[in-house]
Amino acid sequence: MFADWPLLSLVIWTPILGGLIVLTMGDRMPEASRRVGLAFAVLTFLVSIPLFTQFDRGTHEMQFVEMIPWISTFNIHYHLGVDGISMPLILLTTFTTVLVVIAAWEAIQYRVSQYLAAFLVMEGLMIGVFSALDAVLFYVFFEAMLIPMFLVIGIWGGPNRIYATLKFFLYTFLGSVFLLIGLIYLYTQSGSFAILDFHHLPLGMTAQTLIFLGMLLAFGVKIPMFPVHTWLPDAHVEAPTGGSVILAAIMLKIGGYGFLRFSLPIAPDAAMALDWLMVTLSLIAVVYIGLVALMQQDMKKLIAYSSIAHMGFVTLGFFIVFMIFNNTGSWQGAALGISGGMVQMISHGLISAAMFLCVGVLYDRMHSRRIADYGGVANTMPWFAAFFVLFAMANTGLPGTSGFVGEFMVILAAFRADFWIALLAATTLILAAAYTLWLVKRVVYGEVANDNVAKLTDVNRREFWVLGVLAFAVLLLGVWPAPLLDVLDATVDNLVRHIAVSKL
Amino acid sequence: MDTIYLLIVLAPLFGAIAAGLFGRQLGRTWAHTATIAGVAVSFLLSLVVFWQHVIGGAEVYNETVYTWLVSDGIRFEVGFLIDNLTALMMLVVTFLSLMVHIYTIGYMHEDPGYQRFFALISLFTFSMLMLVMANNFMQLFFGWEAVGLVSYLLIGFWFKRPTAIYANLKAFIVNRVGDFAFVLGIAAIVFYTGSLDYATVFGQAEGMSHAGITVLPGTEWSLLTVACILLFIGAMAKSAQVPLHVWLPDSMEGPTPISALIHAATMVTAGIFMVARMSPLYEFSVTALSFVLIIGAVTAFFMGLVGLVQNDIKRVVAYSTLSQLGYMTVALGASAYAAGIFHLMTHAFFKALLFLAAGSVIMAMHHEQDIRRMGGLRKYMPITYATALIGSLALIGFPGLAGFFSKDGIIEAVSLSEIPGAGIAYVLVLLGVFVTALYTFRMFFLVFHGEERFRHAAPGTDHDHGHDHAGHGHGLKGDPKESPWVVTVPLILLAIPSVLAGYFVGPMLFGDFFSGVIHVDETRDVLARLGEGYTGVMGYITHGLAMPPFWLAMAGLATAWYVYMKRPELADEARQRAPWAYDLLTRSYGFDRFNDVVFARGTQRLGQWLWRFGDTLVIDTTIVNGSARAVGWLSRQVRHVQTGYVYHYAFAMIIGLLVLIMAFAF
Amino acid sequence: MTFEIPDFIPVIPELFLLGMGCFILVADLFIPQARRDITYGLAQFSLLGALLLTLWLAAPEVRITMSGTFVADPMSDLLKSVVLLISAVVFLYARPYLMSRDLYQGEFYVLGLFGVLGMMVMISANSLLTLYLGLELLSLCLYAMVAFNRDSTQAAESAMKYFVLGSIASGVLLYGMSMLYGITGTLDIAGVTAGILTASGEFNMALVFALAFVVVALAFKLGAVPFHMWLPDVYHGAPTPVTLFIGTAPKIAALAIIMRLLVDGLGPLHADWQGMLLILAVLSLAVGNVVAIAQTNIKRMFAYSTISHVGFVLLAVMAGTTEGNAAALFYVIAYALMAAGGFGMVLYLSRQGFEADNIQDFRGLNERSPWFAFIMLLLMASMAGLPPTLGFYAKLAVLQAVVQVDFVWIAVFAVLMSVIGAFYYLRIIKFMYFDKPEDRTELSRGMDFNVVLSVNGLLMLGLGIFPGILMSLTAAVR
Amino acid sequence: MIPLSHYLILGAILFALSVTGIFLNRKNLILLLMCIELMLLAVNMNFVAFSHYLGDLAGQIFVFFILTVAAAEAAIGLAILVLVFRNRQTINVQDLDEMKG
Repeated sequence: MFADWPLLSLVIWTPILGGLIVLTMGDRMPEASRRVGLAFAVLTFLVSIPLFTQFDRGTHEMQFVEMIPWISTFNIHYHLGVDGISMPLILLTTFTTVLVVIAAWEAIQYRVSQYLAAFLVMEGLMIGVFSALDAVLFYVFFEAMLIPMFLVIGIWGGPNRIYATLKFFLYTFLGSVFLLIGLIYLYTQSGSFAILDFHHLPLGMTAQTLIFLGMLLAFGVKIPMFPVHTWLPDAHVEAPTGGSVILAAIMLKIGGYGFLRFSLPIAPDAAMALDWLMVTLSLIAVVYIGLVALMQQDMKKLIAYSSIAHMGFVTLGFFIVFMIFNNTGSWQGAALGISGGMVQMISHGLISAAMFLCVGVLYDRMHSRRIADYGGVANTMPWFAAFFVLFAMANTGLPGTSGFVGEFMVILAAFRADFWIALLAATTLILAAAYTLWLVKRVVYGEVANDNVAKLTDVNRREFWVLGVLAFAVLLLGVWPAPLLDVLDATVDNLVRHIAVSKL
Repeated sequence: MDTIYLLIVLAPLFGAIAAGLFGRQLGRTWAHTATIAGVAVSFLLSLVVFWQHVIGGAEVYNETVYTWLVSDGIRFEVGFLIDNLTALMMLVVTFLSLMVHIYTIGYMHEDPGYQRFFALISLFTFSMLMLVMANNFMQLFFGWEAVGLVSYLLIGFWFKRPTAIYANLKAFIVNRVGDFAFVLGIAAIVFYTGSLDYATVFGQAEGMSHAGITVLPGTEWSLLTVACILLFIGAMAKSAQVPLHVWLPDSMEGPTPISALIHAATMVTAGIFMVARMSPLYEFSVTALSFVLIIGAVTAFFMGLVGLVQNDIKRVVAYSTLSQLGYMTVALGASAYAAGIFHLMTHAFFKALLFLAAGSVIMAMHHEQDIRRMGGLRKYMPITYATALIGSLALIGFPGLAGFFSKDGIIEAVSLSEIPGAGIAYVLVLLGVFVTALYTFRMFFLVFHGEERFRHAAPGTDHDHGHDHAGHGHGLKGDPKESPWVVTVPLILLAIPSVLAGYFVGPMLFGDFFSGVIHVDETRDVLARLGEGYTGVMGYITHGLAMPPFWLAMAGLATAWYVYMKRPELADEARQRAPWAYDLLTRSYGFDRFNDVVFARGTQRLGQWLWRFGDTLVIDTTIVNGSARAVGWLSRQVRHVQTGYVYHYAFAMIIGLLVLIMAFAF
Repeated sequence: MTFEIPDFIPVIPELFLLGMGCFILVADLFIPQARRDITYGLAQFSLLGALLLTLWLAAPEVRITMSGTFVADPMSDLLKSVVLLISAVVFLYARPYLMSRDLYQGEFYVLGLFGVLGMMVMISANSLLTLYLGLELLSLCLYAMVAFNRDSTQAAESAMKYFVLGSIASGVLLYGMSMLYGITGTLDIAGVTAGILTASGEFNMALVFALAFVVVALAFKLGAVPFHMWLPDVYHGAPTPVTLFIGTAPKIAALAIIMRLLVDGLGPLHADWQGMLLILAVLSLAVGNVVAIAQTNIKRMFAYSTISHVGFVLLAVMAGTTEGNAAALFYVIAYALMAAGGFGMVLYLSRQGFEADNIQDFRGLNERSPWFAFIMLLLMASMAGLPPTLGFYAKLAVLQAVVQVDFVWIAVFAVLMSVIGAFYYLRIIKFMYFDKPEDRTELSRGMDFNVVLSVNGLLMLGLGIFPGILMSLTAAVR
Repeated sequence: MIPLSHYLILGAILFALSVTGIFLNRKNLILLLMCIELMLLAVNMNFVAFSHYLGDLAGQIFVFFILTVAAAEAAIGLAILVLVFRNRQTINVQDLDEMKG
């Protein structure tokens, strides 16, 4: 029944429209704004469900394609479509936004309508990023989404929010302009801004290398990779809970998505030549950032660093493929790495969202993110503690939770490339356990640390459901990842076949 | 058949979910009823399975029940492999779990986390069953980690106690070190075979042993050896072998029932089980076996020594567990897998018995755990006393009791083994026998015999461990009482197999119990050679009486009696004579301190340095903020060019004009 | 010798404006101060009338008249329309400010109208002479307008600077023209082109000399580094409505003469002026963006921002391709719209006795007026070149043109500089949204003002979502 | 007959003089205005010379326009000068530095 609906346009524009409606409601009726905002978030989620159910798992071709001429001067089209890589990310976006809107119910009291509008608009833009098949359209969504996030951190953020949000904005902006140059160059070569045309465009090695590096800057900042990661801890620490959730759950994924949609298929030879760089940076993210995370005093900062480390796994999975080929002479295992990276992205979206929401629950009560201010929370908030431990365990990659799936696949793939890479990657088992569980120990366990902790009340019904739904999702993906893999399969296989062919 | 297996696995899980999520609604009684019912179902069905396979000789069951995911041609599945080894493990696990469940009703009677506790031990049962019933590495790893999780949660069960939450973090991280290697081992196997399935992997073991991998530049090692050693490192953490044993003594911070179930009888033996299960792989790598053997022997002897100086009743038993796990490992290394598994089984019974007896004593002592403040409990707690005696005798290998058969089998097997390291291992396990008897009966005498020291106030020192919520440091008021029936019945039920389990020695060690399950290369099949002289149980006992282990055990027992009952001052004297030795042992060779200084604090320092120097100073301050500041500085400098004087402006224009002319006209 | 009556039809808008200017000049003398609205109305009528006439007379073919000194073509139609429209918007924005400061006088409108006339002549210049006359007409009007507030020392100072430097630029332009005339023997732009082609090789050095002079003068009019120095001081010192006027329409006219004289007239010398423009563009991008960061006066900041935008325009022109020229036109129109909105916001915040010319004055605007904070947000995003606003497509078009001629590294430099530039636009957003207001005076500027300013801001978004309209227009005229 | 180059050199010298005058003079605004006039005259010299040697009248017509514009320019320049003096009681070029940076 949805076959001829412009589903993608609906998913993009419904929340944006909702955001504008909420925005016009102003500050006079915050409760109504919340309800309308939630209604639109839920509606968007519902609209996005057919994308999953109607998705044809057997093909790597783009689906739900829409194409209208947009800027004829430059041969730019309003061209949308999804494949197995982008569709799950869209669902993750619509799902997370619902939770964010609910989580803001009591926590946000200042300028409610603007807050909700920012998130709804951002939702539409992020979905646009995932579904755009025209490079300019992609870039427009990619950049436009910075503005609402900039405002979210700047208006509803913590004390050092201005530094953090400017840093966030300029860092990402700096990265993305190089992407823009790369895209324009590709346009001058191909005469079209269609991403799929770029995939089949023959390019020389120098051009590929430069384009790859440009895109690396854009997506590497976004994802973020060492050494361009330092905006993330600051942004996370200062952002309001919802901002952190969206940032960690979805915005970072855009970097990973960009690698799959742009870097790998457009510049496969450069990616192959520079895979040492990517793998090294990924491993640094895993080990170095893991160690740094260990020493954080601030809960959000710790989770932010943990996000970077987990994203290191994603990039490792994506770029290990060439080393696998070099080592074994076959592409066997490449799809495992890429799929593993994708699963890790989805899983991290859920887990990091949950972790930030947990910190938000605490912050709303204590107005502190310092680990030292807590201790023995389990005594006063048993349900919260249960959720927190569950998500912490998921963060450490425990089998049965979603965190395990991707990590396991990537490690298996990495071993095909090199023993030492696999070894360094696997240190995440130890490091993630160390920093996450040490956090749990200091925050959740122990005697009640002070009077403030003693006064804490357990999660209320709304928080319970938000965390409960996430917990369910984390466990579901952990024990039943097959549907996700089914969706990915054809697309990832095609990607591997594509990058196996040199463009020179 | 599927249904039975599924039910065995899932029944405890349902119990756990019921007690865990709806514990408050169900209340205490229903919570423990639900979980016990779940485990009881598992146990009964395990009995059926055991009957079918072991007695009825049913075909090996190896089926996939659920495809978790398929990626890149590799199938990640959940499936069951049911053969004699599995059936045995299932029976041991469910039986012990059932006993502990029942026992817990009494032990945790007053605890506010009652339902949570039941939920967790049921969850543990589920995880352990998943582990032993796995037919593939994925599921094995799932169970492996899941038992680790439950262990973590249970060690930290009393999460208010700083020592407990320290211990559980330590346990999890040390286990993660093992899992780290374990996962790499799995990756190595998948690398070569492209499959996670046991049968497929075992089929390619030989080919894999010829495949090489370059780990260090210039050296090529057998891929199989690397994989086996990596897997064994995982087992070292789980089964607490030196140097990854450090978590186990600390894990005694958890409630006693789980010390019995998880940290003595089942989870810690997962490593032993795993190696036995992987025997078709290990048999192709003498290097790996040698490694296993030496690690095991070192653990068996040196951890036993540490047990001599412990004063906490649970820690004594814990070090004994370490030592016994060492014995099992030695058996594996000597290719006597069956002996290892046999010892695993007998040890599970008598060690669980000892732990539960210790728990019974602790309850009677109102959560006092220092054996120096016990004594003379024999007359107050007859059932506990009797069962503990059986357990202790079984532990030291008293002829006729379970431990005798299994331990003797191991020692004999090692004596026959010819792989590198077997000689030193033999010496170590022999000496270990003496040590085992010494520390076991030191504890036994101090607890049940002699002066009733529990009536005095606390000595005041050495009080690090064993204080619960219940009063500590006070003398006991009134006489200690025997524990209720929910405690004593499991003790009695465990005492029975502790005596009788040894009589399966014939089929298990020398018969065909494990045929088709455990593969041993003919040249190394020590048990087969041992079996040539086997004439039956009585012959085995008589033979054992003539062998050194028996005499060493007796010597240990006698020494314990002499030193701790007859001449108590001797112990102090020995301590004063060799303070360094005492010191070394009480610090358990300084492993903890080393780990603390080098790994824990070293990592923290490194992390701090990377953060402060790398992230904050170099990247953030210098590069990021530095470039922002540089632009700002530049901006402030360049704006001074705009002096405000119109002649400067004109001058700039003229210069610009001249530059353009110069640059392009000439 | 016969006397031919030239074809006046293409010149009708100019003639209309000229007539109306003269009429208002006289009529205003008889209008009392209280009825000054009549002058304002007449001025608006003249602009809109001229706009309608331009649109009505617009035709796709090239019409040359007045003995070959005047040309009307699609480009001139488009640019004149935009100039007239923007001037009308400027007059509208200016009114409340002028009214509250005793500056609400006929001279402002008369000078403004003659300035617009000058721009139209520049846009339609087909001879060095008309070009010069248009330029001077505009410049003289602007000098006077800068000094319009007679009691302001800053205004007098900046008028003086503007005048002196502007005159030098005129002199330099004339010197260049005289050499062109000497080499080619004609004042007609097409003739100049033909002359260069025949004279090439012979007078190469002299041509480059002449070219350098011409480029310098044109660069001065646009405000490219190092000929930009008048710009911050004039923007700063002039009354805000005049700054608004200087900052918008004249840039379009300046680009128009660049198109006429440099691109068309001196097209054969492209290889030479490409290098010159490249240097100027790079310097403008660097200096404009970097120095803007240190500014606290928003008018000065806009001045430096203008310089950086000029850098982009010059980059596009430098490409020398059709795409580049279209991109330059697109950029300059987009810029004029953005600048109109930006200064409009400054005027929106100003009131009697209070110049909102400090960046800090935007503090907490989101609390005072969420709607206009949003409008300013759009304007700033557009200036910074963030999608989905108009400014992004302007930059996109320019970068595309630059990359197409293989100046990839220049494009990289340009975007790097715009990242620096983004910082000071963001700072304004920061003041509006993240800070609390100190001044909570009621903000209201009348319906017409609010509506036009809103439309101006929303145009950033509207043209950002549908940039194709404007883009195909500019592409069609080049 | 005086060759064209002499006129051109004279024009160039005049132009250079005027430019030099503009940025060397730091005292008097009036001098500045005079320099500007001189600059225009230098250009006129060029135009007239070219016109004569090319035998084309357009150059001389241009000169007339330049002269007219120069007059207008002088008027406006002096008016601004008056304004400056009225506001500051000085016509010192060096004092015009209120706005900078």
